[in-house]
Amino acid sequence: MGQGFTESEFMICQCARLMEDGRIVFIGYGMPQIAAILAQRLHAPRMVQMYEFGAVGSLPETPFVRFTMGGPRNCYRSLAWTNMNTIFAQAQLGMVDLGVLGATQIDRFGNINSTMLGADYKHPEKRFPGSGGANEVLTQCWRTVIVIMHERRRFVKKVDFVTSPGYLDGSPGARERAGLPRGTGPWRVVTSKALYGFDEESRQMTVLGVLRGFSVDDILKEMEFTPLVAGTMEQLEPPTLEELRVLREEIDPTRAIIGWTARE
Amino acid sequence: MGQGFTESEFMICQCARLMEDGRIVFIGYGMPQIAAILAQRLHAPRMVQMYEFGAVGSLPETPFVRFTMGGPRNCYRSLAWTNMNTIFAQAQLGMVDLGVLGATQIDRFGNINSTMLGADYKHPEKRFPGSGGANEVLTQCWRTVIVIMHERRRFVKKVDFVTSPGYLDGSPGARERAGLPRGTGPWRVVTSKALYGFDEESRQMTVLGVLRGFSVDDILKEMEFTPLVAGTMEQLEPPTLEELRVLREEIDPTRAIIGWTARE
Amino acid sequence: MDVLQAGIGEFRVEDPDQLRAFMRTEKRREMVDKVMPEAEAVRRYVKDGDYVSFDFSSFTRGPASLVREIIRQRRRHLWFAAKFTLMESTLLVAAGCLRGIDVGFMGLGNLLARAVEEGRIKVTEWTNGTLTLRHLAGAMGVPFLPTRNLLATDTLTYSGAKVVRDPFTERPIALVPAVNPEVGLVHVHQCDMYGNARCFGPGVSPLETAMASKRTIISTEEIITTDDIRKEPAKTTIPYYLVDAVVYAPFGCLPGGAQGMYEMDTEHFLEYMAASGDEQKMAAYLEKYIYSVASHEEFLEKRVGVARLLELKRQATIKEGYH
Amino acid sequence: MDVLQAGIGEFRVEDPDQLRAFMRTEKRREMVDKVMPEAEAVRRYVKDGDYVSFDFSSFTRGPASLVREIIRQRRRHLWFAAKFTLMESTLLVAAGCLRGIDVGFMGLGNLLARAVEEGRIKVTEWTNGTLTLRHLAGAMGVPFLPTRNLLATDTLTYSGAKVVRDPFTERPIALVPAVNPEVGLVHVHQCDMYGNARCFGPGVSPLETAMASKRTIISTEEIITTDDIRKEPAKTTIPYYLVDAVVYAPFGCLPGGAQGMYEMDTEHFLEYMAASGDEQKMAAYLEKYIYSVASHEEFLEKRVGVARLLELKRQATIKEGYH
Repeated sequence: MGQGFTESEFMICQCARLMEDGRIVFIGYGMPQIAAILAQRLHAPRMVQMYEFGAVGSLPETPFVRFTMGGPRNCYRSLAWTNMNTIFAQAQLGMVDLGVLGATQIDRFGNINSTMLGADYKHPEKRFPGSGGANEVLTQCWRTVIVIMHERRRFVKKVDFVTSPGYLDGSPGARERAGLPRGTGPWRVVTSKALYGFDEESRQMTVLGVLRGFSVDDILKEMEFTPLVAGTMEQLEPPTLEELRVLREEIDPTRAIIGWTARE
Repeated sequence: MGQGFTESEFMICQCARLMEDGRIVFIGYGMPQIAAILAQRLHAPRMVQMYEFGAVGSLPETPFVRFTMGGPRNCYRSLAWTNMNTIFAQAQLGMVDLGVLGATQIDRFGNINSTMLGADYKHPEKRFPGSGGANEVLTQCWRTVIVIMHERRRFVKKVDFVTSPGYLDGSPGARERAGLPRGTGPWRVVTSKALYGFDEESRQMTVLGVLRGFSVDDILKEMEFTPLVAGTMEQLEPPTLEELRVLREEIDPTRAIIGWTARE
Repeated sequence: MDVLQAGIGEFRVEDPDQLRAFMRTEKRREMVDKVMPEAEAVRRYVKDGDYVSFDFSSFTRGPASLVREIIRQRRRHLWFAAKFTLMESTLLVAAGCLRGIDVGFMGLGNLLARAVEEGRIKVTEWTNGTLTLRHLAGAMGVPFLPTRNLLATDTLTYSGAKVVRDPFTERPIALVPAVNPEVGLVHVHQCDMYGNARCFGPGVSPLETAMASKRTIISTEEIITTDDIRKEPAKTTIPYYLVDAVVYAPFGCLPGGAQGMYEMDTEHFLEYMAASGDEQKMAAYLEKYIYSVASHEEFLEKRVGVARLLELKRQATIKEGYH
Repeated sequence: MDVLQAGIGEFRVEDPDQLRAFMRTEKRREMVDKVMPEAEAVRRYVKDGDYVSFDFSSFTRGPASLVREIIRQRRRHLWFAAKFTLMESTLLVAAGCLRGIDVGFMGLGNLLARAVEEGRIKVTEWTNGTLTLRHLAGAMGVPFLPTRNLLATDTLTYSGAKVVRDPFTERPIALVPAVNPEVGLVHVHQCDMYGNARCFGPGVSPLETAMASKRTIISTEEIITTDDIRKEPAKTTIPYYLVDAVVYAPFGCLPGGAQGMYEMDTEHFLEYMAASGDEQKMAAYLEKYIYSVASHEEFLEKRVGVARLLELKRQATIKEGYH
């Protein structure tokens, strides 16, 4: 890659940019943790991190250490330490503004799969770890950001398995009819090249912006289905120097998560 | 009263005598608290007191102070401090061996009323505080002791209101059919003159013993219904000198609960 | 999953999605200073007709000063969750604040009994445990929770519970509906200005009450720094975003006690109990302790006094575990 | 309250009354010394075919030494609750201990994935939240709890949940069945010889797991006096009567960490991850860290060593709040 940043760095920055200050944000394992620290350091110092392991309002220590979520460095200086049932109860009550998740597959209505690939559940071609807390997040948080690599096999017409609910079949009120909380659902999809939202009416995935240097066509050819394209396209800026400095110097100096660019 | 002890003292001692060592015992407000302290001091040092306010395994400070249940003197040196939902969950799980309760009315099948008197719920002749935790106790504890004054108006054919479930209509398996936990129900009734159990077959209240100096007839004339009478009657001993010493000197020296005898 | 029986007591079903919408727009996510006088907290957040719940008891860590302020502001038609009250129900009824009571344990005194007997106060029957479970349901954002309590009793008949056949075991089980009070009142030992609050010692349901309630008013013995909160996150009972108002109210539990800080005022309780059976005596009690003083501070100054406060603090000799 | 949909995943319905009967006769009320070697605890309380649950994570305060002992004793046909595992599921599958897994989050590695793909391991789909909720149901002694999670997904289809129409709101809601594991494994920071146990820091569900489980094995960093327990009852996470065995297991979470005491061993994790995709490498890993050592103590002695233990202790610089 000839860019001055890695795909991971861009995705983390995009994700962080979507985290508003003064919000309660459910943080999933891995990349979302890094994005949350970045957001807190740059523009969202009063964002409240919430973890399924029970930490609320933590101010994670850096450098970030891999594998830590319930550990002392990630839960440092929390406002409260509680447990999983309490956290998901508060999400169900409507207290969590934003959730951030990874996924293996996604379809045009934002349904996500993190369970298995193949036509037959009983004989999966490939098995993945399963929902984790993803189902809760996509069910309960007011908005959910999904972070996914930009690969054709991941943007599919129909996911092999609906692990966590998007807009289902896209019909009006489909989530509400099923008993899911009103006004929730996938909000943004962050990839290594693009940013998507979902159309208010048709619930279809919609390209909102493309990383500078790429065209919409570049994006579409890496997708199995054709999304809508927003009337006004946003140009997504590469990571800024300040974002990269915080990522590389403060958060992940060993590059365990963000990786190295081809130049380095 | 010409006896060397008060009715309250006898009832407290009777109640304490029913508390076995090494058991988990749910303690209701008031007289059961005193009985539990007495039992712990005399024969049940390893009995574990449990309170709906969340204290488990407390060793209450004496002298006993009225009105205290969730307060520091009653919750002193507990093994755990938790909350009401946790306590009643543990009772529902089957962890509580014995419960001790007061009541306003009781019928031959051990159904108890602590809600209201009168034929019409909408227009009660007399209103009482309601269940409190009594319904939970009589539903969930393996055995329940009911403490009640020995008065005709309290031992009624049919309670005006079933606040907490005894053996219902006395038919075999009535509690189980209703969904109540198997093998539970009222176990003993302690009064100022007698001790009752419940017949294994007919579920009818059964006189097990009478305070020395009283006859079965003395007991029966103070009851609206006629209970069964056990084949072998137990003679209930008055409070021993040791029981009275602990009650009067250690637990309730101001006699706020146990009162004064006519002699004193 | 057939409904086998349905209680006929009065209760309200909350739409879980309307509740969520309220929580989204009305519960502030920013950490803002919420400290305000009790008069302002009650004026802002307690309206006529509200459902009001409190934690935890009349004797211990109860929000007595907030209850007095509600009476002082003469709120009307409230519905009160009497999880375990020996004083609040009577005071609120005597002051004409209540339309109804969820029972629990509704003590104490003939005045309250007569109000129910004469139909001036409505009641719905529950139990301490199921009323607290309803708060847990409200806190979880689910419309009901199952329990084996209540079954086969008149308590259930006059409650709002439903008996269904459990689809897993095919046996009867009771479902109690969630309660989401308009206002939850919780007295705490310590909190910061944003509402991150600590209760010490055992209790009924401080967190469930704060989560279930649309508005939560905290009264506190001490206000501490957020830095201190962050040093011991395990001690946080209630996080700030559930809290709408923080009222600084030292000795706010009187005549009850706050564990480790001051003991209950037994003399006051005896005075209250002597008045609790009689309308006129109770009117005098309300006048003396509530209407004739403008605030909790004036209550402490004029009706308790420094000597008594010091004596009740002195009596709180058991500190162990309350920190 | 009609059943609108029923998941087809494998799960077991526990009879609440049989559970109660077990709790009555098998859970000792007396405070007796329960300290025993890990080998004895596992021999006594973990049987082939059992459902096993643990708390809380592979990285933090997980009962790793107990999991290794189960493998060492070559238990078979277990069903494992993978609330959040990144190591245990793989180790247990590689060692041939498991018949099935409740998923949760079932990490990590291709070896585990292949076992599922080839049908050698059964799975029932849940989520971290609903699997934990099932433990809460089990802890409450109710057959199910309601949730809005799972709805409208294939996860629900392959779970054991049922969708019903809520009789209060007439809207669809999911019911998840209680789980009552035969064995719960919980690692704690401190406990007394009877099993009164303290966990410091946040967690998943230590109390729910101990309450729901028929047998609870505690492994602990430190054994303390009951007198100390009684001085701070608010710190007791699990009371003794829920506990069947206490295993003294300092550094018992390794390669995970115990908050405030020692950090996780990242190098060991990387070694594990390198082995987690390959049967032969994993066999070597199991041999090295489990079969070739007789006990946790020998594991520490021969496979970790004093220098590494001291280094991991040194790294645990954050003590704040973990006491």
